[in-house]
Amino acid sequence: MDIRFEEVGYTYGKATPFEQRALREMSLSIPYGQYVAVIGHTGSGKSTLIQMLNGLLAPTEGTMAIGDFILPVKKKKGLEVLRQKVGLAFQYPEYQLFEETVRKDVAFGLVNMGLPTEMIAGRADAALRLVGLDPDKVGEKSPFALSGGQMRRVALAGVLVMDPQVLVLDEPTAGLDPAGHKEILEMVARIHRTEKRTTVLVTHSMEDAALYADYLYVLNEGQLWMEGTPADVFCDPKRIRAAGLDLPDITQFIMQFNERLKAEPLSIKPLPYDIFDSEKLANEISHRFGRKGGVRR
Amino acid sequence: MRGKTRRMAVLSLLSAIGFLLMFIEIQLPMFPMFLKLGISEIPALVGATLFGPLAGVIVELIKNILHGILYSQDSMGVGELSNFIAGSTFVVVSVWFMKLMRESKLGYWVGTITGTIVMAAVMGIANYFIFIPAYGVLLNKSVPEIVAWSQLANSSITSLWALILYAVLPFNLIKGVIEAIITYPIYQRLRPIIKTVSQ
Amino acid sequence: MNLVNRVPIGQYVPGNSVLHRCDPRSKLIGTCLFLILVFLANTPLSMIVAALVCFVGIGISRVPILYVLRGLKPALWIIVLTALLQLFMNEEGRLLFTWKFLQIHEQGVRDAVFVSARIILLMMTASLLTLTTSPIQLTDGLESVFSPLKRVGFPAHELALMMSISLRFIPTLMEETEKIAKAQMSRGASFSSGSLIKRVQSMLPIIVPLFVQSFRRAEELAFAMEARGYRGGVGRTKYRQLRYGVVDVGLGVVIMVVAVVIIVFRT
Amino acid sequence: MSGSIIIRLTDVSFAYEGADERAVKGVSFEVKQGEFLSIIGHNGSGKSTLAKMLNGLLLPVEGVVEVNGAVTVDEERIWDVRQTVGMVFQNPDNQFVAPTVEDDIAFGMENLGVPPEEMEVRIMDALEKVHMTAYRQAEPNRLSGGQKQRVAIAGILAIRPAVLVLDEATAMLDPRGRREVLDVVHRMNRELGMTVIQITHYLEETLASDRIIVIDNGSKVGEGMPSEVYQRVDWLRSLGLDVPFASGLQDRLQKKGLSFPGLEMTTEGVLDRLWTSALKK
Ligand SMILES: Nc1ncnc2c1ncn2[C@@H]1O[C@H](COP(=O)(O)OP(=O)(O)OP(=O)(O)O)[C@@H](O)[C@H]1O
Ligand SMILES: Nc1ncnc2c1ncn2[C@@H]1O[C@H](COP(=O)(O)OP(=O)(O)OP(=O)(O)O)[C@@H](O)[C@H]1O
Ligand SMILES: [Mg+2]
Ligand SMILES: [Mg+2]
Repeated sequence: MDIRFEEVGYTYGKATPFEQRALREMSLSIPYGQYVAVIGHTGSGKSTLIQMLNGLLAPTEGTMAIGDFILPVKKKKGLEVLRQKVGLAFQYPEYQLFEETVRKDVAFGLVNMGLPTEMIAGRADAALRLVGLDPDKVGEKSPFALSGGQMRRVALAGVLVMDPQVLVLDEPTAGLDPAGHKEILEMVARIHRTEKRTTVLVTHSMEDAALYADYLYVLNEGQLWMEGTPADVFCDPKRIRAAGLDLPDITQFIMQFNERLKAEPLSIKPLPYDIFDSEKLANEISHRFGRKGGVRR
Repeated sequence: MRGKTRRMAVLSLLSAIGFLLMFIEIQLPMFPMFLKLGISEIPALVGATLFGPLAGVIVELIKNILHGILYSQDSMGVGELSNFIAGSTFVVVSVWFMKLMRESKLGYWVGTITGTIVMAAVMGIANYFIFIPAYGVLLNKSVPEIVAWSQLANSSITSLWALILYAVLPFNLIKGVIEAIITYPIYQRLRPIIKTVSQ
Repeated sequence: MNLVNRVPIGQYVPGNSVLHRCDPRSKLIGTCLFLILVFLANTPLSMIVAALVCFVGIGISRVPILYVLRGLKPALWIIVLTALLQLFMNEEGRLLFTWKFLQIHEQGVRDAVFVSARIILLMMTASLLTLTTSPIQLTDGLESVFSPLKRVGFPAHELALMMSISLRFIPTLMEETEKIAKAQMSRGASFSSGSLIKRVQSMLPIIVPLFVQSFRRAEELAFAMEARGYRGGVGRTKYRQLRYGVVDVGLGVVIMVVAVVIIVFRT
Repeated sequence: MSGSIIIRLTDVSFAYEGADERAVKGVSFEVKQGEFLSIIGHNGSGKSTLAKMLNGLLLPVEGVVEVNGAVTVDEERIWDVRQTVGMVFQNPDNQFVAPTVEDDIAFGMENLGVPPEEMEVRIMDALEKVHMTAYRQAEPNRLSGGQKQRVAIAGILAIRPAVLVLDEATAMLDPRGRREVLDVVHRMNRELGMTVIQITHYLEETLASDRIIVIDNGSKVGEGMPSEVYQRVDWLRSLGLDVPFASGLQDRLQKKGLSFPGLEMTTEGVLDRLWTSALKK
């Protein structure tokens, strides 16, 4: 399931007075198994882009390939299969819960696939476990009786249950407290590692993008503005800021550190820019400043 | 106080949903063009279940006034007026019976069927006294002339009451029953949720 | 943000014409009176006078005529049907045309033309009201027109406020509906196949969340309203003040003249 | 005037109907005029419930909330209380009452019976303060989240409250919108001396506050200046919270044996410390 965009563009309300070009000339390719993050300011086209990934929107210009699927398609027939393979979780996915019980809601996608009943229950429970919920405890509850964080998990389980090869998440942590935020992203990372699928994360948090993704796409005004590994992307603060974004705190720190080092030299090496984990950073620093490694003047 | 503001907010949003649902009406094949079926009575039904019959009437009223305000020329208010009369009667009677029968499933059917019958009767009366005479004035025709026309289509129509009996009543009965049927699954599903709101 | 959102609901065309500047109350009452007059007009002359007034109205409103005509589309069939009825069912006057059992008489043609003209005129007038008056103004106008009834317990303020809240939330709910529909489609839902019952059932995944969300919104909205001191209509002032002006007097005079003409020439 | 106590909570508790547990349990604190106070706590810890008691939207089942000397349970004074304590909520869509920006800002003043001519002036004034003058006639669905929240703030400013409560007002915004809103709020605090009580999950947003209150499971479990509160890293993490970047880094460095007396809230501060320690050697 490699993903390739060739000169893809999307215009809302084409040929109406309300025409709005949301994406233009976008060429990219995401190899299977990669964890990518899409970042960009409000209205830069992130949501538009990810809706194209499962055929909710068909490109109005250019073509794209997702595995064997070529879009735009002539007939709508194949789209259901594409949507099984590309699981898409929108922002605040808990707002789409509707079934009487958690189990039923999680199973909704499977029912739509026409799977036999025996298989459905097992897979729904497995998906619940995957998101860290106990199916025996919450399975028969109404989804509306759960806490916000639990609802979010149920909704994510409803996407994971289809066993998608590409998992697309639009700001999955919006509104959660720091612990919940971390838990969800760690969970996604764990699923990515164990299931070896493609993961696409849309986020406003530079920290999360840098920490979790292998590769970043930066959108600006509907265009692909930058791409590359987090270290590549974030070593160009000017360009990032021009897109209305900022550097992760950790990168800002490293930059200031290295500038300080230039201004007030110590006999230590500058910090590398590819650190996005605080623990690693602390290690590097303590190496340089610690008693044993020690700073010599 | 708190209760009143909340009630207003809930009814406003229900009216907005009702307004939107007016746009997904289904045209039944083989029926006259004005027999449209829809589920736009659901918000009023929900409102009435939550806060009593008058709330249902308010939702119907707002929904129709908004439709009239935004799309006045569609029917110059006639469509809205008849939708309001029909919808309110249906909702008020249905919910009254549902409450009487303690919101059981049977209560739903007894309620909506009675609601349909009463609604059809009220619409018959409204047509007799308002809509058909008004249509006559619009066409520059007297009521007997309209009756005479209708007689050509169906020879048993010999008076205005007969016209209503043969045309208006069956019409509304069919519409009411079908709407009760298609509304059922949705209303049943919303009921547990309504309970959590009414607390 | 999405498409539905960008396409305005309703037909209001913003502008600054004389008609736009009229007080919504006089437009509401004026339109009603005018509609009644057109109903009553039953001679060609009075119809022509009414039509003239209507067309002058459209002219000075500066609303593109296309918008006015577009408003006629939904009722096209009613006009055609009524015209045909008149055409074939009338047996007065000279026989003009026969084919099989169909006969057209002179009076039928006359009536068909007359009645079609009347319907079109009615619709255009009604259109003109919504084309030149924003929904907010109309709500304010309605509140003001019905506020004398407050004394007998009619909740004019509450209804007007609820209407304005509904109005404000319609685009939001449309957007939300689209979002929910997309989310469910991502889970393999399809919305357009099978019998009527099946089709309605397939709407459950959209309608249930829509209601659940609306209840949440209402809850928060009520808190937000009370946090800003909302306590019903008593002691409340209004930001939008309605004032009659010269334009409104003019409108009144025009309606009066039309009324006199139509009533005098009525047969 | 600055420094006098404007809000006082004494042993305040709240229980939702039908809930087994109290959402707020015996919370007491005072808020001084002109203060910038932040409240943090995990999801469901009772922050919003607490906030709604500050202006009498919810009334305590036990304890007393006093605003400017008036208790919120006093029905006679409740409207004074609401005028004193303005509140902005999380979802920018659900607090926009009217169909346009100006009507929405007018809503609060209409409720207070402000004369229309006066409203005109106050609307312009409020719009200027939140930098939204160009959007006076705009409809809400044409505004971004950040713009809607600024309109919500303008609607509060127009009723001239002494206290502004923000219940996760930035939670649904992107970084830019968040910054826009925070800039406005801090300016109100600095220039007009408005008291601000802010609830947030973005801990970086609390760094510039005078005081932070930590809520856990309905109880107040901590209180202090940012530099005091964010010293207790492990404790905060155990409450489902975290600490801002600089504090977290210092904590890790300390655990690796680098000595760090006190706590620096900014990266510059951390660098200073590092350099001083290196130069001392
Ligand atoms: N349904 C729609 N109709 C018309 N224009 C739209 C629609 N949806 C989005 N747009 C416009 O397309 C552009 C891209 O929007 P998109 O939602 O993809 O941005 P985004 O990067 O996801 O923003 P956010 O961070 O706010 O979610 C914006 O200018 C937006 O206003
Ligand atoms: N209307 C309500 N009815 C019953 N229980 C409620 C209601 N609102 C909140 N609660 C419960 O009260 C507790 C506190 O909720 P509250 O909304 O005050 O938390 P919060 O700290 O604001 O959380 P968040 O960070 O998610 O906004 C939670 O356990 C919640 O489930
Ligand atoms: Mg988006
Ligand atoms: Mg909260």
